[in-house]
Amino acid sequence: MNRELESLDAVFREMPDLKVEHTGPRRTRIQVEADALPTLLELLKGRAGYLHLSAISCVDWPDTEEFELVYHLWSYQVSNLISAHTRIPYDPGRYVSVYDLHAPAVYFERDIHEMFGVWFEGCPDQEPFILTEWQGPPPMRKSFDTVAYVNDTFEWREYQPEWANDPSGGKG
Amino acid sequence: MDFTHLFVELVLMPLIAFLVGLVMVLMLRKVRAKIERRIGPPLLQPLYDIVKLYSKKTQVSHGPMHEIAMMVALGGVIAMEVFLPVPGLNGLAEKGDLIVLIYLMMIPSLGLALGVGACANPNGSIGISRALTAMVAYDIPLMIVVAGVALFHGTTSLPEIIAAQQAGGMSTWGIVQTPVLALGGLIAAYAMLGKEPFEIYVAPAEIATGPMVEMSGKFMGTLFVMQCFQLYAVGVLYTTLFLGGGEYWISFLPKIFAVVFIPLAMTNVFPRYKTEDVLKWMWKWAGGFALAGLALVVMK
Amino acid sequence: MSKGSFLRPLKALAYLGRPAVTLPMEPRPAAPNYRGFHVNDWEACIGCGTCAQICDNEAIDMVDIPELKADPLAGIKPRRPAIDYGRCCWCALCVDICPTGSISLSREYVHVGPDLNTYYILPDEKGIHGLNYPKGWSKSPDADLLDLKRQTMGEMEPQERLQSFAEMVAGFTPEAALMEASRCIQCGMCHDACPSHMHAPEYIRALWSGDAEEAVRQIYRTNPFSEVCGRVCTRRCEDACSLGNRGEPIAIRWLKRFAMDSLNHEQVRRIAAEGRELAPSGRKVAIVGAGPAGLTCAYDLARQGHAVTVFEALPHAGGMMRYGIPEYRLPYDRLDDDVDVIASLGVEIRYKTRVGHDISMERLRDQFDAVMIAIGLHKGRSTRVPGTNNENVIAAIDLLRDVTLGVAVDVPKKAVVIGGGNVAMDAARTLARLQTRAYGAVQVELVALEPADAMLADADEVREAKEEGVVIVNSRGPRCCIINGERLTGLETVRCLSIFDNQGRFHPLYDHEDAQVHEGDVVVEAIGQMSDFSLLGDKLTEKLDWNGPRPRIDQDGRTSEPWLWAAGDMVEGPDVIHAVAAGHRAAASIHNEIMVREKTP
Amino acid sequence: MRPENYKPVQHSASHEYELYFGPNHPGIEGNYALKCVLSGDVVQSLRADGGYLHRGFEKIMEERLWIQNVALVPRICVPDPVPMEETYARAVEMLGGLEIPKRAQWIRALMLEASRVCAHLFYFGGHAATMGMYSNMFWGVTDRDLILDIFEEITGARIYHMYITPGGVRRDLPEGVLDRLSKVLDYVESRLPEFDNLFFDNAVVINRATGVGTLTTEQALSWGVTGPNLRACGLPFDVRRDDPYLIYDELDFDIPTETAGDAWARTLVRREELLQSIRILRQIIATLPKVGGPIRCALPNPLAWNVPAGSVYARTESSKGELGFFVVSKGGAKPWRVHVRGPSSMHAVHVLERLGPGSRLEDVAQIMFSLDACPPEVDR
Amino acid sequence: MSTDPNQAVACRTVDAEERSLLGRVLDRIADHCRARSLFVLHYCTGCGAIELPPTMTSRFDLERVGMQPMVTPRQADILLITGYLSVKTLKRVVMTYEQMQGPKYVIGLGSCTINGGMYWNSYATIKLLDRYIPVDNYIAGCMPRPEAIQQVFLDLMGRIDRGEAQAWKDYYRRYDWYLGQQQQLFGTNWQAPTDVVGEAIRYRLVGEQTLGSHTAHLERYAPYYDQLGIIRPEPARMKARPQLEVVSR
Repeated sequence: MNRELESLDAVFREMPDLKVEHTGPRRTRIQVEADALPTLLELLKGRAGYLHLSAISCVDWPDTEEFELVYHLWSYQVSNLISAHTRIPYDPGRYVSVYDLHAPAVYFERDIHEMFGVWFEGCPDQEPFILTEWQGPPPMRKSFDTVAYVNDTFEWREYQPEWANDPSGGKG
Repeated sequence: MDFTHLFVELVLMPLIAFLVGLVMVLMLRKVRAKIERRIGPPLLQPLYDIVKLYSKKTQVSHGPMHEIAMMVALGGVIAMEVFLPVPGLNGLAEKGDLIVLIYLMMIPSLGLALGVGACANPNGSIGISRALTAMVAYDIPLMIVVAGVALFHGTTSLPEIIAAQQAGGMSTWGIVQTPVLALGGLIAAYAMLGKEPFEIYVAPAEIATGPMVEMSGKFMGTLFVMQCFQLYAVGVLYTTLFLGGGEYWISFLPKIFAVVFIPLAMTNVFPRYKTEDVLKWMWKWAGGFALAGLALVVMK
Repeated sequence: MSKGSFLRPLKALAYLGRPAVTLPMEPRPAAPNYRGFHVNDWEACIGCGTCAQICDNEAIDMVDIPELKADPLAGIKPRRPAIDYGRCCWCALCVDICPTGSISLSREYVHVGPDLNTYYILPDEKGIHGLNYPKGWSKSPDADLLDLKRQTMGEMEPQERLQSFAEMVAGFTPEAALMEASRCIQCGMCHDACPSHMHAPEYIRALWSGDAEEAVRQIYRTNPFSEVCGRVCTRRCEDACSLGNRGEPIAIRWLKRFAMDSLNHEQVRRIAAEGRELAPSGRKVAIVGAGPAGLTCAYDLARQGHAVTVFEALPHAGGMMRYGIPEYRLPYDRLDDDVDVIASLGVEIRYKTRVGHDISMERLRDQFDAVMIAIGLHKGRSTRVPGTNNENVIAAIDLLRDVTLGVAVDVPKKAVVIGGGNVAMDAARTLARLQTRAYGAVQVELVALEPADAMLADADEVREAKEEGVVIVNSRGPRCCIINGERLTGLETVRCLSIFDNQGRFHPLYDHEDAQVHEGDVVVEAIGQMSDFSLLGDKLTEKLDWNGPRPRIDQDGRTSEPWLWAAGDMVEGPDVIHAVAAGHRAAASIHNEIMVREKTP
Repeated sequence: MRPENYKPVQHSASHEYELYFGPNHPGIEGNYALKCVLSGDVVQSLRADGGYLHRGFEKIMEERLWIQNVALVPRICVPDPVPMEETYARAVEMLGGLEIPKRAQWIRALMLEASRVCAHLFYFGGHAATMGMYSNMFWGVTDRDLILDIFEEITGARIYHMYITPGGVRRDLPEGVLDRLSKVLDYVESRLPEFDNLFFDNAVVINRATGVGTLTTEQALSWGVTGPNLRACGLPFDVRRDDPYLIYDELDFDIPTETAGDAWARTLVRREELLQSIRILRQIIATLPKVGGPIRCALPNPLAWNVPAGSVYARTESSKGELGFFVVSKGGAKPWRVHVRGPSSMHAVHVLERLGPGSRLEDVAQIMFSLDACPPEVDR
Repeated sequence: MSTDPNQAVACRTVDAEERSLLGRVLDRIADHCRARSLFVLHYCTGCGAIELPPTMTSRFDLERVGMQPMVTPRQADILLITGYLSVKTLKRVVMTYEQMQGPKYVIGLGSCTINGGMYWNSYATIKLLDRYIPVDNYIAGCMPRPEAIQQVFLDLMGRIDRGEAQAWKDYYRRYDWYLGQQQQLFGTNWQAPTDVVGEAIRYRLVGEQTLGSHTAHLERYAPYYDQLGIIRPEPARMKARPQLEVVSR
């Protein structure tokens, strides 16, 4: 395990701006600048066998008007999961696709585009998938208030149960 | 034979066919239920289904062709029944023969094809093209089997074939005299019933039940009725050709049920083949047995 | 790879001869902890609404049931949960969080039909269809969602406590306070039970979210004596707390103290001044007595812009809070902070001014738009058994006052205290401290009429008193003081068989055979206090309507004289938080009255 | 439609035609759609269309308390809900630094493996049904029901257990349930030869399923295939062994693989996994009575529970593949963000769209079922 | 031409009260058979579908009361809404429902169909099923277990046998109202392929709300106003959909 993590450290040495943190068994968190992320993924894939892109997650941070993109990569070789965190600003809300490195990225990028409205340059498929019949804004953004939307769009059932006439049912 | 007698037979024979067919449908479902380890439908279930379907209050129709074709198909199966002799009732069996019967048997499929074509549902179209392919698959072995039987008995008249088989008790039955031919015929009959593994046209998981996809209400009811007739027809035909036909109902009915029971039971343990596998399999095995049987007959 | 077989599948045909596995049509009985429809024991349910809060889907509504009786002091609200089966997801979080364990799920699971009104039910113990199905998922002690244990708090050891009058409890650490605050389920029972209706759920929630300032703001909405009430409140809230049904109630009092301790005095002053009326109204109000009722009233009126003058006979403000409560329970500087906050709003306090002596009531009536008296209960009652006229038989309240005033007290080597209430405990424990200081040993005996399980004093007080070496003798009534010559040598008591008669009146029965002597140089009587109404003067005393020993007041605290209000212990009996509540009521009434009345020339 | 209004649809002259698979189609698992372009019987292109089961889980989870989400998560994947509960709970535990009692860990492993047995039994039925063999489905579903009975006994519910919560489990095991589970396992094992006769040794089944939807090892790796589908391509990767959680490193089990990578290999892998799960369950049954202690760790009042800020990615091996929960807390009473990486999200969209072209119409349903693609976890 | 559409149009079915004795007997027989032969549409719209395989298969075998799954809406009698419905699915459900042949029955499974259930605050699912299609029966549960589902079927069978389950007629008689509810979600240009008003006229199921201001949005129904002698109202003004911030993609 240690020897394998050393090969990982070699990767990290090549990219001095990384903030690396081992957060638990087989978990590593990396904070990386947006422009350095593709290089990092490439290095990880080439040097340490991070072949499996487990997921790409997007987090909305309205305070700083940023999206945080998190790339979860698993190495079958090192048995370690790296979560690479990077942030991109709301405006313009664009980022590069990593489809050429990891084919599964297309699904996650499509999903993030649909749910957050981030555009991925070079992603071959960003058509709506789930929300084909949705007119509103990307719903996963914090600015979209689902409860308000629901109350505005739908009605609630108004029950007239029998017990409403005599709630105590003689128990009072 | 006077005309009134014939008329009574013409009414009675389809009616019997229908009633026996209902019981066969019940058997089909009960056998299936048994193998699937459950209880299965109540006794009158096939009837309930048909009455319900005919009493639907709204009916969707896809144009005149849809309706006419379904009547043609139903007419085809009913006509088939009056050419199949049963104990005490010969109907038109003496007028027509095996060749007529074989042609009549194609009418339902063709009628269905017309009707489904009118629905313009792609699943239906694929289904019906598969159904016609299946027909090609089983018709050729069937033709060979029929030819073999005709050659063996030297006649195409069904009453005569029956008479020949009943001449010497069980030993003169087709299945004893021409066992290879009978085996080929059984496989063809199996395929004719359209049961797995040869059921390729009603494939829910593939083409959403194929030809039936647009059939509702009375059309669906018609299909249910046709199924009764079809089960009965296959049973009677095979019994007639190989099991000595019918002398008394008491011995005839078990025979036709036994014939139908074999595919109805076996279907539950097989999935369906692909279309081309059905063709290959039928031609290879059913066709092979039929040809071998024919050869044996010819050699005799 | 195997090509498979055509024959082996045919073995399955054997099932034609095997029985079916189908179950009968009737619904099976469900598993013992099945999550079916709700049942609710109406007797146990307290209407706290926690189930409605935890519900994922807002499926639970609390329905008011007018026929049920509200009992805020016991923490019972007259409402019961109704469940919407158009929302419920049968997660049973409501069961696992229910503070009383009244709600549970039955093993009934079939409810069908097109009438949607039947899908909204008010469950009782019989279940949705009244079929009395057995209970399914119900409360399990090993998986309670509520945290039923209180956070512990630092406290001095008894020996250390006896050395001085220093405050004995340490207050919560921030971590403990956060954990304690997080235990709250926000049911609001405490709010209803509190005489002053303090916003306890709100300030606890504020503490939980780390906002002590907001907590203090919520506290000051209803109580200017937060430092005091954070330490010595009788805490009706904790008696009503829903968590107390099966566990330890939230330490609401200590959380209040924690909130006050987290802020410095300047911040508190600023918060107290928020929203005060800056333009003077031109009305003047006189308040007699700088105790909790008087000062609360002064605080409210001052915030509304009135000029308030408080007359206090003693040298310091606080009344019974200062002169009745020993310092180890309530440090004087804390009380001073509270008083200072009130004074900072412009309240003038005239110390050592005894009304009726230095200034008459009539003068007050003429000079002010309204007058309120809140003079408290500063006279000790006596048992009046033989020998109590001895000079070494003293009232507890006098003892406590003298200790506070710094008057030199002759510390007895052995003392007997009569009484089973908190004042008796205070007296006994004060004596214990004095004895420790003077002689290094505690010899205090406390004689209570009540049996051990029915003591009037708080259980904590009793426990702490025992820890400090006070000997508590239960179920004994005093018969006489034993006087040897002029010298008091002890108290003779008899066993008390019962305290109240059938009608619930005070009428103790004694077993005179069973007598016992308690040796003591001093006997301290702590059986109750009364007010000294001499300040009213004869004419006013004559004019007022009386309710027994107390002036009759209406619900706003107004006496039969339209210019005079009365509040606090003197009309309601001893309790700080009641006095605060009464002060608020009187202030509101005074404000309404004087704002419509012409200004006094 | 009335006959007189009927107008036949005019198709342009082309050998290609479009066929919709779903959303209402028996060849579709769940509520999902595939738009196929066919030429003859051969699929030219295949496009997945999801969202029919979209409930906006990730959004509404942000609206609910940490504990309330316990009720929400199992609903993400209907056929195999336990891994959802487990992964969410573990993510919250990792965020909050909670130590789960040993007994709870064993109970959770028991639930997970029993759920895997359920899911695989269901899978055999589903796979057979796509080929028109329903007996197997009836058998599989019926035998699965016996395990659901055990679930009901343990958790009080058949499908949505809502049993695993952050910190442990909600109730201890009822008396005698391990014996009953053991009997059910005996029964399931005794049923396997029957399944073998009917299904796994059936010449027609093997004929239908071999060579269908074949994935090469390289494709599987680069397309992000996980779980049994990956193991059917010869890669012995299993989160339970390579990234162990709970007490899986104390258990003894094998990771079955096949090399063919087709639908049949995927089914065979699952058959073997079923046996392995039973083996694991037997170990758990043997060990659990010896593991005492509480069933959950002390938790704050759920109504006022602030989970410390941070982010974690928790993974579980579900019956369908790698399940991931990325949970972000801002230190509040509700999650700030929960991202669910359903194992099927890869299989049902990405992989299916690539396996489709070139396959036969009759195999489309089979490919989807053999990938065990579960639409609800795609749509979320 | 009479203005009462139910008198004017040739018909195949007549309401029970108008029928002859023979007709009533036939109706009774038909209802008897209908109640004993129910085909359930094989359509899983939500979670509850996971309990249907057990319900239909060997352990709880529903074929013993004459039920079986059917693949296409044309043949099915029962449309089971197995829980929540996303708006996207609702569209397909309405289409499916309109394709089914009357008498047809809808059963709402579980909380979600009644008042939004678990997903009450989800932007993606509908809350009240009976706003969009008429519902014959409900069942409480989330999800209901197989035995409970059996009971809802038995309950429905009883109702059919007694001739009570007539909700499907309501869809024709109040089509305008249902369409209006659908339009609120799908927009005013929404229309399913089925000519519901035409069918209503054909089967003498025209009610006061068959045509109205919502059907007025759709040109295909324009001729029917004349045919029924009703003045075509102004198209209904729909409640403005919440103004959503439109984000460029």
